[in-house]
Amino acid sequence: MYRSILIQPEDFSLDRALTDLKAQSGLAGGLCFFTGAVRNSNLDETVGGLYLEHYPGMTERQLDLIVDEAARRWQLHGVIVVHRIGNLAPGDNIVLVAVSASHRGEAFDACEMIMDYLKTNATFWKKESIPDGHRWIESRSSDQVKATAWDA
Amino acid sequence: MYRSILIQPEDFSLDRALTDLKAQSGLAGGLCFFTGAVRNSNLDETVGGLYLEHYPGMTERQLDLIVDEAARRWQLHGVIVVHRIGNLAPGDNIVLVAVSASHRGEAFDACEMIMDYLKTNATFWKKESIPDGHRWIESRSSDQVKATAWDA
Amino acid sequence: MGQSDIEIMLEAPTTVGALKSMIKLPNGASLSEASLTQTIMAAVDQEMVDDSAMVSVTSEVAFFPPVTGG
Amino acid sequence: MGQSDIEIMLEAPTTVGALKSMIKLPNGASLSEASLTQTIMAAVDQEMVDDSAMVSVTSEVAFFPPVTGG
Repeated sequence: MYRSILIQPEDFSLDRALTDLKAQSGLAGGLCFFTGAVRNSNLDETVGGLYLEHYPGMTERQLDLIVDEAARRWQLHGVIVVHRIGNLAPGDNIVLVAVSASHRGEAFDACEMIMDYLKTNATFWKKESIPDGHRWIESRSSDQVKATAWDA
Repeated sequence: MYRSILIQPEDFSLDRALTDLKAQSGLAGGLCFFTGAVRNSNLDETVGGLYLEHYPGMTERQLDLIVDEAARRWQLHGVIVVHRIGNLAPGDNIVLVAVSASHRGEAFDACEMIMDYLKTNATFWKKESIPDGHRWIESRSSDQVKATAWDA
Repeated sequence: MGQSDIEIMLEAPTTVGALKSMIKLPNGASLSEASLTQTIMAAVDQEMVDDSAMVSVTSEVAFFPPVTGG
Repeated sequence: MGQSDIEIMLEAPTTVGALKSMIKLPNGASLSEASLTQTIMAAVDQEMVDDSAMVSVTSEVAFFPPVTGG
């Protein structure tokens, strides 16, 4: 299975991910993509921007383990994960998860599981700019529930 | 909710769909995309290409009803469906379903439901070129099962 | 789909099932006979229907093989 | 995350929990005291662990607040 895991300040392209998955992983019939973007409000406050940090080395390894787990559960042709770090503005892309598989159900499930794990099990930290200053964001309890549901 | 439904011979761009959804439907946090591509084999035969037909007027209206149903079930910001027709080669894109929502779970579910309905409930016909000539493809029984599962 | 447009003048409303028996395929069999061995779907005025659906004298009726998108 | 790197010389292997009580925050409280009111996660050699995990004399240990990606 082809895999590419990147943590970078730069933006990404979905079209390029589509081309890469097709080129690297044969002619898979189903490709699922998820993109998370910076919202302009959160918990009833206006968000002016987001600052993202990671734990170099450890975060990459965790993403690798998450992709391993997806590859163990489903027949996948390729997985691409790109996670941005640094300063981002509302509307900016944060994360891309792209999965190709022969069957679309597997592409959907793997893409969603990777996202759910990434929300709770990867060492990223997010600082939001709000009118009063800034605040660090914790993962929501709903995210914990979603991630745990895959283990059931 | 923003919606765009297109049936066209031309290819599509995921990056453009992402930009459109962000511009038209506010700053949704979660965007899910599915792309189906022509495989180079099916039912143990090499596939040289695909020819796609639709029922002008009726097909567009059916896609509209499918999107209505997704919008009734989930809180969505925008939906884009692009389905290609005409002659396509292995590796070519066939269909794009793009959904934006505040919560990623809703984007995933709506995107998958639209795809499942589209496989069985929209008047598209596919003719495959195989070594012996060509054959019309029927939806798989697994597709019928998936589409019906949403009604449970 | 290998079938062309035909116009059938109806003197009164009928059903999709009845219409199927009026339409002959190139091999001489009617559509209702053909539907015993293969799936033939029908739409009246661009809405998917079954054999019991009514066809008015101005309806657009379409018969086609199983569909699959995506 | 508002905390800098520190080096602690261990004479013998210990646990993450014991290490937490050795580290003082600017306000004078130890990390183990702080962890009563807030979530403090730990990693040893870049692997997520709990307080019972062993720390060798050459380990890289990190303490951090709850994480959230995506």
